[in-house]
Amino acid sequence: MLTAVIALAALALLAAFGLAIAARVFAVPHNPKADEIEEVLPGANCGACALPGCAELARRIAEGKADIDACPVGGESAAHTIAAIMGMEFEGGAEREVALVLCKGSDQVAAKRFFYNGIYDCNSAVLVFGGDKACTYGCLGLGTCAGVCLFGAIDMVPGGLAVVDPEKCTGCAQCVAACPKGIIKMVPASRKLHILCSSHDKGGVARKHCKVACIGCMKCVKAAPEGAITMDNFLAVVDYSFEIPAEVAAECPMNTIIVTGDAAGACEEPAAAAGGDA
Amino acid sequence: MKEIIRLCFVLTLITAVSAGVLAYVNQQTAEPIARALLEEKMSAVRSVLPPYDNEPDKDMITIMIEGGDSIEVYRGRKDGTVTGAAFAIVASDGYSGDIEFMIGVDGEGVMQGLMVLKHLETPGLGAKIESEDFRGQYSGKSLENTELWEVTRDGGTFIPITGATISSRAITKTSAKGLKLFREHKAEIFEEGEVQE
Amino acid sequence: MGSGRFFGGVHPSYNKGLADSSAIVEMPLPERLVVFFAQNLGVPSQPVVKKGDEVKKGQVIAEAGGFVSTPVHAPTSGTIGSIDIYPSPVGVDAPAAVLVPDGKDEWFEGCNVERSSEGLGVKKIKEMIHDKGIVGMGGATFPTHVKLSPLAEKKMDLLVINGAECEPYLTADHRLMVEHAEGIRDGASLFATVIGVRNVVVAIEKNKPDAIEVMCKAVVGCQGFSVEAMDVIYPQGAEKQLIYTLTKRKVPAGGLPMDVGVLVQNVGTALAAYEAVRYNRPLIQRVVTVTGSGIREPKNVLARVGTRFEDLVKFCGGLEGDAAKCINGGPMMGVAQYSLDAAVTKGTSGLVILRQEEVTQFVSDACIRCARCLEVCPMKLNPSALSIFIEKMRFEDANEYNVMDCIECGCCAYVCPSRRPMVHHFRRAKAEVRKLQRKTG
Amino acid sequence: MARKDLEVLLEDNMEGKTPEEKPAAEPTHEKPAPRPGPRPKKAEVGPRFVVSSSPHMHDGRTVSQIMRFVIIALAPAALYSIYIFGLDALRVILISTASAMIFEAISQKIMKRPVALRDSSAALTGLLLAMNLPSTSPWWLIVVGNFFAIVIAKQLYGGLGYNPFNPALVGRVVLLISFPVHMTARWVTASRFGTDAVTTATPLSQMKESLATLGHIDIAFGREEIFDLLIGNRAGCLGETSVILLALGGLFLIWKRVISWRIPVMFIGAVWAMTGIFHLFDPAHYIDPSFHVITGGLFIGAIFMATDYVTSPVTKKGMLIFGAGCGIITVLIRLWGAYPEGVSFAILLMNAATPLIDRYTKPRVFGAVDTKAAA
Amino acid sequence: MKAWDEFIKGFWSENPIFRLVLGLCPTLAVTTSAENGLAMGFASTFVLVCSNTVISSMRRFVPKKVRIPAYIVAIATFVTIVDLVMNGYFHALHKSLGLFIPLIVVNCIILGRAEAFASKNPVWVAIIDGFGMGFGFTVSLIVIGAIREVIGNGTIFNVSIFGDGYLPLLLMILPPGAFIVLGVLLGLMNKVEIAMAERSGRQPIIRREHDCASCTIHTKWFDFSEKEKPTVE
Amino acid sequence: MPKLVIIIISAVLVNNFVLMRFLGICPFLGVSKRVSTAAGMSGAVLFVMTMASVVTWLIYHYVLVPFGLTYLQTVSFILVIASLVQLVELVLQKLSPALYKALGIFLPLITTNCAVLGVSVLNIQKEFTLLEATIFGAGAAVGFGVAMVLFSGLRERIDLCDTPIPFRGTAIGLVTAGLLSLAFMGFTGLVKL
Ligand SMILES: Cc1cc2nc3c(=O)[nH]c(=O)nc-3n(C[C@H](O)[C@H](O)[C@H](O)COP(=O)(O)O)c2cc1C
Ligand SMILES: Cc1cc2nc3c(=O)[nH]c(=O)nc-3n(C[C@H](O)[C@H](O)[C@H](O)COP(=O)(O)O)c2cc1C
Ligand SMILES: Cc1cc2nc3c(=O)[nH]c(=O)nc-3n(C[C@H](O)[C@H](O)[C@H](O)COP(=O)(O)O)c2cc1C
Ligand SMILES: Cc1cc2nc3c(=O)[nH]c(=O)nc-3n(C[C@H](O)[C@H](O)[C@H](O)CO)c2cc1C
Ligand code: SF4
Ligand code: SF4
Ligand code: SF4
Ligand code: SF4
Ligand code: FES
Repeated sequence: MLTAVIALAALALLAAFGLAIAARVFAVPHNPKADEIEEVLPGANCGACALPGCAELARRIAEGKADIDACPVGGESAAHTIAAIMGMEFEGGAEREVALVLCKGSDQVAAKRFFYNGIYDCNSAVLVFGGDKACTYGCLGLGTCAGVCLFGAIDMVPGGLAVVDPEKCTGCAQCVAACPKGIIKMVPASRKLHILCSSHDKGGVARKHCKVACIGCMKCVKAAPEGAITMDNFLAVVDYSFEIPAEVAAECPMNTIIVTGDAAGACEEPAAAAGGDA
Repeated sequence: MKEIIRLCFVLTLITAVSAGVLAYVNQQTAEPIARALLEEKMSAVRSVLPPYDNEPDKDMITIMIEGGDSIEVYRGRKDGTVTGAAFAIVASDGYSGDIEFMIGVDGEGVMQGLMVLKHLETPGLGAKIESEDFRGQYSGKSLENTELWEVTRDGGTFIPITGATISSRAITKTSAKGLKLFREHKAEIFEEGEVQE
Repeated sequence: MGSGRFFGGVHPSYNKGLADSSAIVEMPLPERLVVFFAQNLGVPSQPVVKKGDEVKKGQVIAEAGGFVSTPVHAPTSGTIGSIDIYPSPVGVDAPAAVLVPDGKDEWFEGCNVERSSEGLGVKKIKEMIHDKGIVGMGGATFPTHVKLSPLAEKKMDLLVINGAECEPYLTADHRLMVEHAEGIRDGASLFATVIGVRNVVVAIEKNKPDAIEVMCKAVVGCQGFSVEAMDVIYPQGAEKQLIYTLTKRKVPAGGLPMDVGVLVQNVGTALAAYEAVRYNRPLIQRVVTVTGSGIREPKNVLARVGTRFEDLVKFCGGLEGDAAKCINGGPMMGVAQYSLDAAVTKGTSGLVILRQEEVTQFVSDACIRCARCLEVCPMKLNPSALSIFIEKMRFEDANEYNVMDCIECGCCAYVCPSRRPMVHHFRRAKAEVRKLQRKTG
Repeated sequence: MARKDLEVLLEDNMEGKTPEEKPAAEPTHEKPAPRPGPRPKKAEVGPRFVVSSSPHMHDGRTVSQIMRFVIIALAPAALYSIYIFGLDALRVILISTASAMIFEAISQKIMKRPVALRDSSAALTGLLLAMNLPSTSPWWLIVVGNFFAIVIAKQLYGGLGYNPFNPALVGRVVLLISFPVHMTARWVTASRFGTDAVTTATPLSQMKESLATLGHIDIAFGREEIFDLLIGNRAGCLGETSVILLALGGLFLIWKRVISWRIPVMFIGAVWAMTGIFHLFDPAHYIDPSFHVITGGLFIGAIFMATDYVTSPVTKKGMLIFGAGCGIITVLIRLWGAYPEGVSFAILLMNAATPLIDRYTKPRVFGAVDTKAAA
Repeated sequence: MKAWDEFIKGFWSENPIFRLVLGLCPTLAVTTSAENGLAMGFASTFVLVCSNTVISSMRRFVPKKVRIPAYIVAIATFVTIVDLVMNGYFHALHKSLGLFIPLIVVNCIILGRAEAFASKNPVWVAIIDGFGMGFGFTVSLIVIGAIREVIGNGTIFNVSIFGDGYLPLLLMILPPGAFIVLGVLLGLMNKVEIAMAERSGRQPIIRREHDCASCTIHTKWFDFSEKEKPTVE
Repeated sequence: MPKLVIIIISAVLVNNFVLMRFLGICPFLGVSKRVSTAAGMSGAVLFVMTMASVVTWLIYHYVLVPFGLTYLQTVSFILVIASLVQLVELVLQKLSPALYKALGIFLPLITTNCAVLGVSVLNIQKEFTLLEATIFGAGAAVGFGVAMVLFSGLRERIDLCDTPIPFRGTAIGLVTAGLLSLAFMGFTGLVKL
């Protein structure tokens, strides 16, 4: 019993002490901040920051080579703590933004100009005449954006149209970069009224290509508060810094404007009423 | 430095406690383990010996064989006279490795039983040497009453396991060797010594 | 020389019989012409006309936009009806001038005047080639004057006149050689003078014996000229492969023919250059092979630049049956069109119309790793691995596997039993890799 | 927008039409890319032309055509096996092919993918597995083998083109390991239509057996024996007996450019060379190399199984390495391993090395700058 | 209720094998029969509960920097106890589990729970967690062992179930069978999880990668780095 | 055959640590996503396993046996191995930054995987001499490396496959390991050990 205790304790002592000495002797300069930051990071080594591991990111942040909010998993709370360690301010906390596909033209309403036979991917499809849609601005519906969204926030509706689910969307903007048509925009999550069209074609042409295209009739511009909706080359564009009443949607003769979320119910009735009046 | 000493101390303490606990447990289990190990062997011994009324585990002699190796032989007695012996032999020409098994022999050199102790044969094939069907064939066979200690394939009497002739052959041949060994040392086994206390 | 073989390649069914014996016919002026402003590879030309302008035949309607650019000329005299976006036959929608001919077909002053090409300086010749809008007519439409200005440190020693015309169906170059051998020869000697080489090889595939014969006759007595008959294999006409066949020199990956001292020009380019210098005629018309089973009367048509495919088709008897695919260029490298509104450009060597039953559908089934594509790829790439990488958006890997060296010849897709859209993948990947490279500088 | 809005939006667009398929509720974003649809039969309005990237021609060869070629090449040997093993052989072939196709169809149904029996690859796998079984195989054994071949080794990876291991061989090896008695101990020699068949061991296990019991090789290997071996007059699996017909099938495939000569030639060559060397040095323990070449499953393995596109390298140099590797491992197992035959294991092991081989034998692009010269 | 939740999570939502994908070595090695699975499960549960108890009660006294070696020593002690006791009293089982008893020390589940849970929670919660995890582990081992034993040996808990006519699929009790069975089971569990997630409208939680983040062993053992030292740039 | 050769063949092919004995599954599955990392890991494992074999053998035969403390095997082995690996890491980091870069990130990962402890215990169980133990440790590590590199090649390929969604990742990885193990079954009986 005694031998056991002595032997094992000696072994442990030797190991611990030896290592402690070795750690001194072979000490390599360390950035204490890096260690502190590493504590804060989730330690999942998931690679979301595109670095080999949490330790590496910690080192970079400590050296000022990476942003304090570079870890998407740790999110804001981690960024705040890291900011404290680094003695910096973390602004963050801006209004949450979500992606929105500015097109409403699924195959049921939008015309095609040819039979596309090729890779099922939007970025590939644009290589041949910019895609098979008659409207050259519209969504190709091959789901490249849905493919890059890590959060499954984009649904492809039947008839080929991408739709973002704002509840699942984390605002990472991967889809914005992926869409070859450039029709995905980041919009404040709180805004409910959207004009789902990107076509700068003149009214007649746009109407020919798509039954729900913006024809640039200006009705919504007039109905909305001054400057909230503007005309950009035959396309009505929402300025999201404005709050726009849901009734404006009913003005659109092409049914291009939609109202989402809680406000949807509110919009339905006035719309019906307006229709009745006219 | 102070910090380091503290850490080392904590760790040493924990290890010491651990060592103490283990030493205690070891003390407590040493005997059951020894018993279990012995029991493992003895159950084989018992199953291959002819009827006996002694405690074979206490009646063991060691015989020397050529090459300087020794074999432990357990003796079964009835009313004080040796009726048979059990000993372990190793077949080195098994299919995937050595096969260690225990055989029991009576005074006439007739095999009373065979028990496989350790082997590495293929499951489902060679591993069937453990089966009663196969082992049973050897009971009652002796060098005298059996012409050829070979498997049927080689003209003998023992039916090999299908697809595992090699394992069967190894057992058969080594058993014969064991019986020969027994014959050579019969005198030693049966005559020498009384019950060892 | 000549009987050598490059690695890989395929033997598609050539179907050249549809048009190879029909002489070039000039097409009457259509009701309107659609002239694209961007007609060369490189920097697009800048329009200098506006709606309503009156132009003369050969008048500049778009100026060169930079060094790697050429002017575009009015193909006939008439009025600019409008300027709008049209489907350009190269696969994008692009701005074009609609020219309504006045029927007089009047030359702009100074054009179409014969003069001696003797004693013109190298600089002057190059200038004229540039001014007359000469671009490569072998398909790439690369400005010829640029190719004629090799870097000083590259020692040029051979001019190859590319008469391979390895694409199935097409016979435009073939007919041009049979009917205009002398012009081609004279154009070639112009090029030779400019880059200062003595040796000129006219390389023709063996399946055009009449062209070889005529060409041989034409070069008799010309110092340094020879005609080379080459094995019939696609893509014999691709310049790297052509140079290898003729000289066993390997153009370095990512390099240009001038890196091995060779200049390759198409036969049509030679003829056009000759006419530009000798007659001061800009490049406003070209031979287009209108063929395919979807065309009633396949023909080799001399058409003005700007002739709409609709009019070409009409001129050739209209569409036959169930025409389902319309290709600008040959079926191996050509660009499928979605509408006959597209119009002839300087690079339109053919218009091939295929019927429904001939159209192969790409289906993107899994690669079964049959290795046929590796066997035929003339660039010795691994198209199988490439396409799989690209399918999974692994563009860096594709780059590592040299996707940028793909010449888009289509051999791999031609043989792929899984009907994978290989070239489409590679074009996608090239775009992405360029994007990546731009990002990383 | 929330689900509700999405539905509203859709209704807008549908104008009362009901969608044919519901919005796909995929659990994750990883969805298999749908195929671009073929051109509709007749379009009254709208587009007229098909637009795709070049090229617009194709040599017409299809996957199913290739698979059919292999089946045709295998047919003589299969028919001959019926001739020598009788209706039992036919039974094995039918059960195997059918169960392979059924497993393929079922798993594709379960995975909600188009059922692609038409590409014949499942039928070929079933047939090849049958050729690798003894004629005495009970039906359940065949079905189990095909389950592992098709479901585990092929469909779990996504089906044709993705499996890293040769399915038929996975099936065979699973059976070999699980039912050694059935797979190695119940041979029937060849006879005309299975009449007067006797049970014996295969030549290779006879060789091993004689080595094990006598300590040296004691097998007659004269002209008569060679002839017997060549015409398949011996015990063995359905497909490994008729060496000549297999070789003819191989020539047919090479002629039709379905397979290249590289793998089979290197495979058989490596076996011959390696056993030859051993035979030269120690003929008492190592039998004549020709014996090794014409016995066992070497021919069917080298010609039909090592050449499986999906699981072998695509590069030329890779094929040479692959073939040689298969040969070396085969000999290793045959001479010293537990199993009498090593072809299946050798091919599976080289299958495992295939990704690495492909990676390190990447062809040098035409005109690649010689790095040494450049440096 | 909380206790029950802590206990039952090891069964499904945090099942160490199927959901956390931990401790695969023993899982693959010992599941040749249901009985072995059961024994290994019990042994691991014992160690898990004991080590959780001890570690949770020591959590205040052990300096952070030597916690890992301290934990490991504690775990190794219990493992040795199990080893000795099993050897003495369940000799046959000890023989068939062989090498893998001492290797419980490095089973990621044990140290993982020590690090992630016991060192942060009060003793009683840690004990329940130990039981829960051990229970989940044991059940999973029994399931895998049973499948392999039934198909590969025709028996379950050594009781023959198909009778003599059945020819076992030996593969299942051989090494390749272990990998294949576990892989297929894992895939099927993922399928179930996806289906369940779909029904309740949440994102399925699937651990696709078995990476070292799921195992805490790799953290530095003795942490003697001198953090006070100034940085040298 | 000399025993050392038998030990090597047995450790590398016949009784491959990962594929036949199920030791070291964690790094086998965790660090096999890329061939390059797998190769780096294999190098680190070779280093650690050889070293651990030697050191634990010495501890066992010169400390535990003389004092009759063999029951402390597990505790002492794990302490010693862990300290050793960390020591090596420290030394490497200081003395050979290049080697540290190549192996460094892998060293802590294998400190205590069961392959390392397993090889130490097996060395004792099989009653190897010091030389045999060293060879066995190295051979087992080479076997681990072979399996690992082959597997990483396969995984790179499987990553490009159209595997059914629930099977992606670890599940199909395990099935692949199973098939690889199936192929390795061919080596059974090559040597008897
Ligand atoms: C994987 C495998 C494992 C085998 N295992 C054994 C075995 O454990 N014992 C044995 O005697 N034969 C075994 N054999 C069979 C031998 O190789 C040999 O074929 C057999 O012993 C010949 O006997 P038979 O005449 O009964 O078929 C095994 C064969 C294989 C392929
Ligand atoms: C696959 C492929 C095939 C080609 N085939 C021909 C051809 O048949 N005839 C031809 O003149 N140019 C062909 N080219 C273009 C030549 O490579 C080269 O660009 C051209 O001959 C240069 O002449 P240009 O600038 O006068 O057009 C081909 C190019 C590629 C990539
Ligand atoms: C590339 C190219 C190809 C030409 N091909 C022909 C042709 O095939 N037939 C033809 O008559 N003219 C062709 N021409 C134009 C002739 O060289 C010449 O300009 C035309 O025949 C008119 O000449 P003429 O009216 O003076 O007889 C071509 C010009 C170019 C630039
Ligand atoms: C030349 C050739 C050989 C083949 N050999 C096999 C084979 O050995 N085993 C098999 O299952 N399938 C074989 N196939 C069919 C097919 O490739 C196989 O089912 C795929 O591996 C499944 O993805 C072969 C196909 C070809 C073209
Ligand atoms: S939004 Fe863009 S990326 Fe998404 S399907 Fe439409 S075109 Fe494609
Ligand atoms: S990719 Fe990012 S921004 Fe786009 S929908 Fe998905 S989560 Fe939202
Ligand atoms: S298209 Fe590119 S990859 Fe395909 S064969 Fe031609 S050069 Fe090779
Ligand atoms: S030809 Fe097609 S199927 Fe064959 S290897 Fe190439 S890409 Fe794959
Ligand atoms: S449990 Fe064996 S390495 Fe992790």
